[in-house]
Amino acid sequence: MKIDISYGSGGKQTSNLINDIFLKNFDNEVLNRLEDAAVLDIKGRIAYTTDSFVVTPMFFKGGNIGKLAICGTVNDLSMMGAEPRYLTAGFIIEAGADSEVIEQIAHTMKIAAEEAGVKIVAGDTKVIEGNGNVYINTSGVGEILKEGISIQNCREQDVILLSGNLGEHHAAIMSERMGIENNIASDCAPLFSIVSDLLENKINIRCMRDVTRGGLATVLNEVSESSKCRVEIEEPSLPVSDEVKGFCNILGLDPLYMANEGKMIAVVPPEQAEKALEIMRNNHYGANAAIIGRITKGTGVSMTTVLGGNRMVDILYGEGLPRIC
Amino acid sequence: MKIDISYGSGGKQTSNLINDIFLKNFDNEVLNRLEDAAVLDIKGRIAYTTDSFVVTPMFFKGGNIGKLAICGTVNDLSMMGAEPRYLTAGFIIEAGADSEVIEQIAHTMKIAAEEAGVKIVAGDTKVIEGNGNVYINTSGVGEILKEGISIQNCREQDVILLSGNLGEHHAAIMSERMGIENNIASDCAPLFSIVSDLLENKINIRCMRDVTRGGLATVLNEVSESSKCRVEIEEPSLPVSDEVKGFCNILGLDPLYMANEGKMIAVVPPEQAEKALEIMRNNHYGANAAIIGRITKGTGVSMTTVLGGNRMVDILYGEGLPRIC
Amino acid sequence: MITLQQITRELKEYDGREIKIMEVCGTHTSSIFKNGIRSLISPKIKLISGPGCPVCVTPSVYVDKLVDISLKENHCVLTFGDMMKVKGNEHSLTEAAAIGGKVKVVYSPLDAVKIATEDANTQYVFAAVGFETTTPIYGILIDEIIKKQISNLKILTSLKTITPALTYICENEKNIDAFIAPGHVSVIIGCDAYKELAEKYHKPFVVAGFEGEHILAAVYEIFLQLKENKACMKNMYISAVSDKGNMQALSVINQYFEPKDDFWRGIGVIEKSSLRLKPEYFQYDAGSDFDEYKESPPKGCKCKEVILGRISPAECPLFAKQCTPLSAVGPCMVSAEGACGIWYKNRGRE
Amino acid sequence: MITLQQITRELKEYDGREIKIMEVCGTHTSSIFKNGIRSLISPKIKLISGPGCPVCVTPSVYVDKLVDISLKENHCVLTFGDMMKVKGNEHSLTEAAAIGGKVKVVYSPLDAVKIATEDANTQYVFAAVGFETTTPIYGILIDEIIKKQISNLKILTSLKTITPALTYICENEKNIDAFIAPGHVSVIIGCDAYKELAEKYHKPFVVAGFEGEHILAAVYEIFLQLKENKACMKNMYISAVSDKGNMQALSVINQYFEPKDDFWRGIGVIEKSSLRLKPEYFQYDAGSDFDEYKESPPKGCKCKEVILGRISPAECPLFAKQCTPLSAVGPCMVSAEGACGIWYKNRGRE
Amino acid sequence: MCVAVPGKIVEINGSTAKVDVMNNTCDVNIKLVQAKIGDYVLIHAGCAIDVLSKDSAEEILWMFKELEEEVHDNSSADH
Amino acid sequence: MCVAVPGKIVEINGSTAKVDVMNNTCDVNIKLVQAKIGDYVLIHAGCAIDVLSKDSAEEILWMFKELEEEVHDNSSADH
Ligand code: SF4
Ligand code: SF4
Ligand SMILES: [Mg+2]
Ligand SMILES: [Mg+2]
Ligand SMILES: [Mg+2]
Ligand SMILES: [Mg+2]
Ligand SMILES: [Mg+2]
Ligand SMILES: [Mg+2]
Ligand SMILES: [Mg+2]
Ligand SMILES: [Mg+2]
Ligand SMILES: [Mg+2]
Ligand SMILES: [Mg+2]
Repeated sequence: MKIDISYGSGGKQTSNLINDIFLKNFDNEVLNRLEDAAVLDIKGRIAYTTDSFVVTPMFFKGGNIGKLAICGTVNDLSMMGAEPRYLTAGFIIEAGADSEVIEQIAHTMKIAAEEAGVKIVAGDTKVIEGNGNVYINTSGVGEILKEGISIQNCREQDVILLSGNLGEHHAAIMSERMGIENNIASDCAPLFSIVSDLLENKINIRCMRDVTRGGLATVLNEVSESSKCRVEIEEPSLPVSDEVKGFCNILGLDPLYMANEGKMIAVVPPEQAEKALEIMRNNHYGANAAIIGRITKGTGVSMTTVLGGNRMVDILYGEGLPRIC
Repeated sequence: MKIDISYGSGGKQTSNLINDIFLKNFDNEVLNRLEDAAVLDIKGRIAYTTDSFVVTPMFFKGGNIGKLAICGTVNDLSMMGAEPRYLTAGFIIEAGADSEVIEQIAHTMKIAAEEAGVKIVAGDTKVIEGNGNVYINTSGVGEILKEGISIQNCREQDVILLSGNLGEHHAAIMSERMGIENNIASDCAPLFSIVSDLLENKINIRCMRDVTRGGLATVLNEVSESSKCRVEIEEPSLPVSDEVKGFCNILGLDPLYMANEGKMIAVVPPEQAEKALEIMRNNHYGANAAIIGRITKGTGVSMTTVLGGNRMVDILYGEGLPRIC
Repeated sequence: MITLQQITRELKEYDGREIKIMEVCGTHTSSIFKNGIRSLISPKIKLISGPGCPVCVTPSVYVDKLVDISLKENHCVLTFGDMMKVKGNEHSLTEAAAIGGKVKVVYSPLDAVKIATEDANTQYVFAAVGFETTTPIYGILIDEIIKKQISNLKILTSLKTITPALTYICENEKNIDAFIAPGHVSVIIGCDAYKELAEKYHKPFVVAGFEGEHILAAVYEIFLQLKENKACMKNMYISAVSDKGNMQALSVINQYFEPKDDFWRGIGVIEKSSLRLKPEYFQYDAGSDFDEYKESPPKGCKCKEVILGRISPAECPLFAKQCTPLSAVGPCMVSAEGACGIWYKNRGRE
Repeated sequence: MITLQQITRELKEYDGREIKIMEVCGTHTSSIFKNGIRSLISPKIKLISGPGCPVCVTPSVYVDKLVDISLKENHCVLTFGDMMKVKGNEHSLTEAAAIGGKVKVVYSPLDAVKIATEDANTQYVFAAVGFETTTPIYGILIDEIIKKQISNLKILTSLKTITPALTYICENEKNIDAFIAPGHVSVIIGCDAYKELAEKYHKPFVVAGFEGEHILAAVYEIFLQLKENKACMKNMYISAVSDKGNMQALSVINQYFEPKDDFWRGIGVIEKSSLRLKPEYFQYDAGSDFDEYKESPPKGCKCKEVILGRISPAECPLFAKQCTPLSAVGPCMVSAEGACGIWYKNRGRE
Repeated sequence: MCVAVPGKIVEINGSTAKVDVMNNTCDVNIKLVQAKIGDYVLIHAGCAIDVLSKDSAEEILWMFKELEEEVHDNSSADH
Repeated sequence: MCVAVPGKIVEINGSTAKVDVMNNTCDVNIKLVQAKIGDYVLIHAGCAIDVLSKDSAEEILWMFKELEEEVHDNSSADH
């Protein structure tokens, strides 16, 4: 069934859409009450974030826009040392979208939310004119398990860990768009279990950040800028699969600027680096984790290349290729 | 300056947009840290909600999409008896939008947030292809001041109050679209001060709801359904300005189904109805408040008409006219 | 002077033989519902909604054609909001828009001139539906198209006239006792139009305005006439309706349009019951001549019986079961002025 | 066998007279940056980025024309991603898209065939930029257009050839000591093309691949030749580059294209330095003949000096001040292969 | 579908008039009527289709008077 | 802009071939080359522009050998 503009009127059709798809999938006692706002059972300090998701195509190897919308927000909460608890979901649906497609997205969200241990407690649906695209905003709140984790916190000598291979989400999306066949799947995943493993093992995490839009280069430049330090990384230590390398060669892409949706960096004190690496590697989502560099005095991000040369790694300018997350 | 697709890349242009417009206007120490998630200072039980805003035109008499995005979410929190505290803002911008327009929207949001006493502590910006429209999602958290206010709570004999004139937001938007000249301004406003006045005066509020998309008819049907009761209203007591009546006559609209953005209903015990009415009327945003009906046994919403007849007031089917909030 | 209270008391207390009054105009149907008129009168006085909702009687092939046009490359359909939800044999215009059709809702046919002038690359087609009230406005539109030499704007007509439909009902439906004649159609055609009918078929015809008071007064007038076994045309909308109608508007109609047989959804073909552009203006017509009306009425739908006042909507076995506003079986359930839809929205009233 | 370590040690320790080596090809420029080659060699060995970034040398009127086309009703420009950000005199294609222009990024010129076939109502224009590497592919595209009788697809060409540009530099810029010849252009034109130049101007010409090792080896080869005062053409990309080039590709070029004088942004007109469709194929051309190149170089921009190796980007007074990738004054700052942009992204390296 | 609303002409420019409906002003085509500033017209789909001779309140009074008379006539006929 | 990447032909259908680049398969036009299944070709903008005669590792070894010889020649010339 095609969604037309009347599904956004706020009347009977809107409420049918909400009942048949969203309540059915997101089913929980808070959401089901359909109040103006959800009432939450939460303790301690709270982390709070939002992201919108506008990916094309909406379905790809390894996930869909719904999985992204859950993992993206769950991961932003996790990066602040918080346990993700509750999400909201706002759908902006272009007329012409298939209700079956929306149902599939909602079902994926249900499963992803279950894995991540979060409940979707409030939602909203709007229909706009267009070509059947679906845009999703999620916001999330979590309980902070450890205070003081912050992008402003990195200190000289700290070590930077990356939880796994670069570029897989970006490559999966671009493969669909460009009609290139491969087995690259989006790495889209909830990262809280890695965070919780690190915290349980008393790793004194300075800062964490998930590596999304803008890629590792952007995240490291943010670290450098916020912590007022230089970030030095080693190109040979960057984990990238051969398949992604081949893919990048075809399109002239650089894994440093490619989006992931299930990767994070963690900055830790040097004496805990090896232990943190082991913990990451023992986690299902951190199997290919690596130590990729360290914090020094100065500004900017520099990289020792495979040939032993040295260059700067700046942030992304303009837009290399159409958006992928 | 026109926003093009590269402003959504996550690179330098995205961060310039965020710095120059959003951080400048929303400026607060939590947001400015630019962490993956904000860390909140909040106590007690929490109310949590979200809404997306897709109104055309984006600017209208009495406000713009930015003011709606703040008031809408602040009001949903208020309706649960919560004091609104923190918001997130997710912008989905169609390529072709003017940065000056976005700046103006952000500036309005700043002012509305100040009036409502909330801080925007997390945000997100995406750029999609399109014709320069801007879509905004906000989510909000608030501290619950009084527990147990719920749409499921209404009891027989309870009295229904409406905080003011119907249809003004809807009429303002449609006037712009249809080129009809009048002085009707959107009623878009934050309603927490009314709620707080009622609570401070110990009104034992059963349920509140802001009257938005779908209009009063939809809200009352929701009350009927959630509280398993009949809602009976009196047409002569419904406050509608003459100017809005004239406007409705021209386009064949019915104020019962028209959206407001600064009106609410409150259901209160019969013995407190007059007092509650007085409190509402003493509030700047409740000057035209009225007692419009009561809760009885049964189902559905019925209305005594001006002529003394009786009819049912069903929810909206399909979409009368293009969307306005 | 009699008071509203007196009228309603008398109408409410009536307990004689069942009286069936047909309000022909959809806007009356809507006003009766909104004012709760039925609750103010005796159940023995039945108000029946006649074929005066243009949306209800427009054949589905007409909607099909609009849908096709909307889906054609560089074409756009202009329409009143009311037509958006009506199903053709496959889609409504709302659904057409969802699958990529171009459809724009306008307030006035004359808005089309500006829209078409501003976008010369799109072929616009105005969905010209309505009764005599609206037809002269389409005449003015054609006038403008000619004067301004607009080459990318045509109309697709489904324009009904009310007297042939009334004659048809008077001939075929003996169970209707009286008629509330349409107010705004009468502004154009004048109330003399009903004099002959009233006489020939010996039925009261009361021309009424649209306020609740107008309708109650008209019902009461009919009530009085029937009591006396009178059958007069009575104009109770004298502020707007004259004997001869709006001559200026009628001459615009006569300039551009001529009567043709036409198909009424739910009823069938009625002789000379529509207005079509005259042959000399065919270049402004987007193909309004339909060879055949593939109208098998939806299975189980009793629209015809409802429109002709033989049954009330609630007596249709599909009503509020398979047939609801969101899954309408017949057009009477989907239009804002359709009897079944209005009945549905009023369900649950004790 | 010599090792990479030996090569880099020697290149790093060099402290003789300043050597200026021009890498002509933008892809080399990019690889030099990505591999950090400059950090591996002595500052006395200067690597200078020549005019081999097609984006940098494409005249702004060409971009203007693309922008105009994208904004025309029912027109769409197809382009490689690289061209999106380059400014014309007013807008870039990215900006054109933001104000309603239709622009589509494709991976291969041959994708255009499918796109145009699927949407017959849009006139597509492919932004055919590039050097000899890409020109034969446009030849194949024209071939397909003819065979499949595609009427809604044309190309707008700005196709440069490398030897006239090299001759121009050898004639006019005495300060360049040697050249790294482009790898993939040479695949098509063959390395014999540089023998004559090497001899005539007594400069080493080394054909190199694109790995870091390729480039270091080429620099070392040049270093050795200069040390011995030799000036040979040396092909160090033997896996791909032959003496005569790809004869099949060259014959496709000759079938559809012919040499013309052309304007190089930052340099000026160079004789016979471009390929245009032959007159018999003009129907597939979207208007590539520009009468005049209104190219006043942006005020203060030293692009010409940079491209010709007279100064390094950092010596331009606007560099990293008024001129940054987001507010580029010259095209060399905006292209991914432009010297100024690459210099900018590498700023802050000690 | 034949919804119409009364409004007062406040300005005339050729065949278009500005009409006021309870403080809402809209442009209305007046080719179908002979109307002057100050007239009340009936507006349907952007066109004035009639010049009104009474206002609504007046008309309703008139109706009730008429009905009174009829009732009176009838009841006297009864006797 | 003249970025090109080597890949191995795994399938040929007329003038189009499926080419494998480190487990990424894409369609490539092969009108500009004489290539058969198993050949390594250089792909630029969706077209094979060359059949490669060596692989990259081999070529790099060859370069270093060549340079060794030249250095040797030069130094012997020095003496
Ligand atoms: S209820 Fe539905 S099926 Fe029955 S007559 Fe009415 S429209 Fe037809
Ligand atoms: S830095 Fe900018 S202004 Fe200076 S030469 Fe380079 S592109 Fe031109
Ligand atoms: Mg609400
Ligand atoms: Mg976030
Ligand atoms: Mg995020
Ligand atoms: Mg909502
Ligand atoms: Mg993040
Ligand atoms: Mg909400
Ligand atoms: Mg809301
Ligand atoms: Mg974000
Ligand atoms: Mg009159
Ligand atoms: Mg070869």
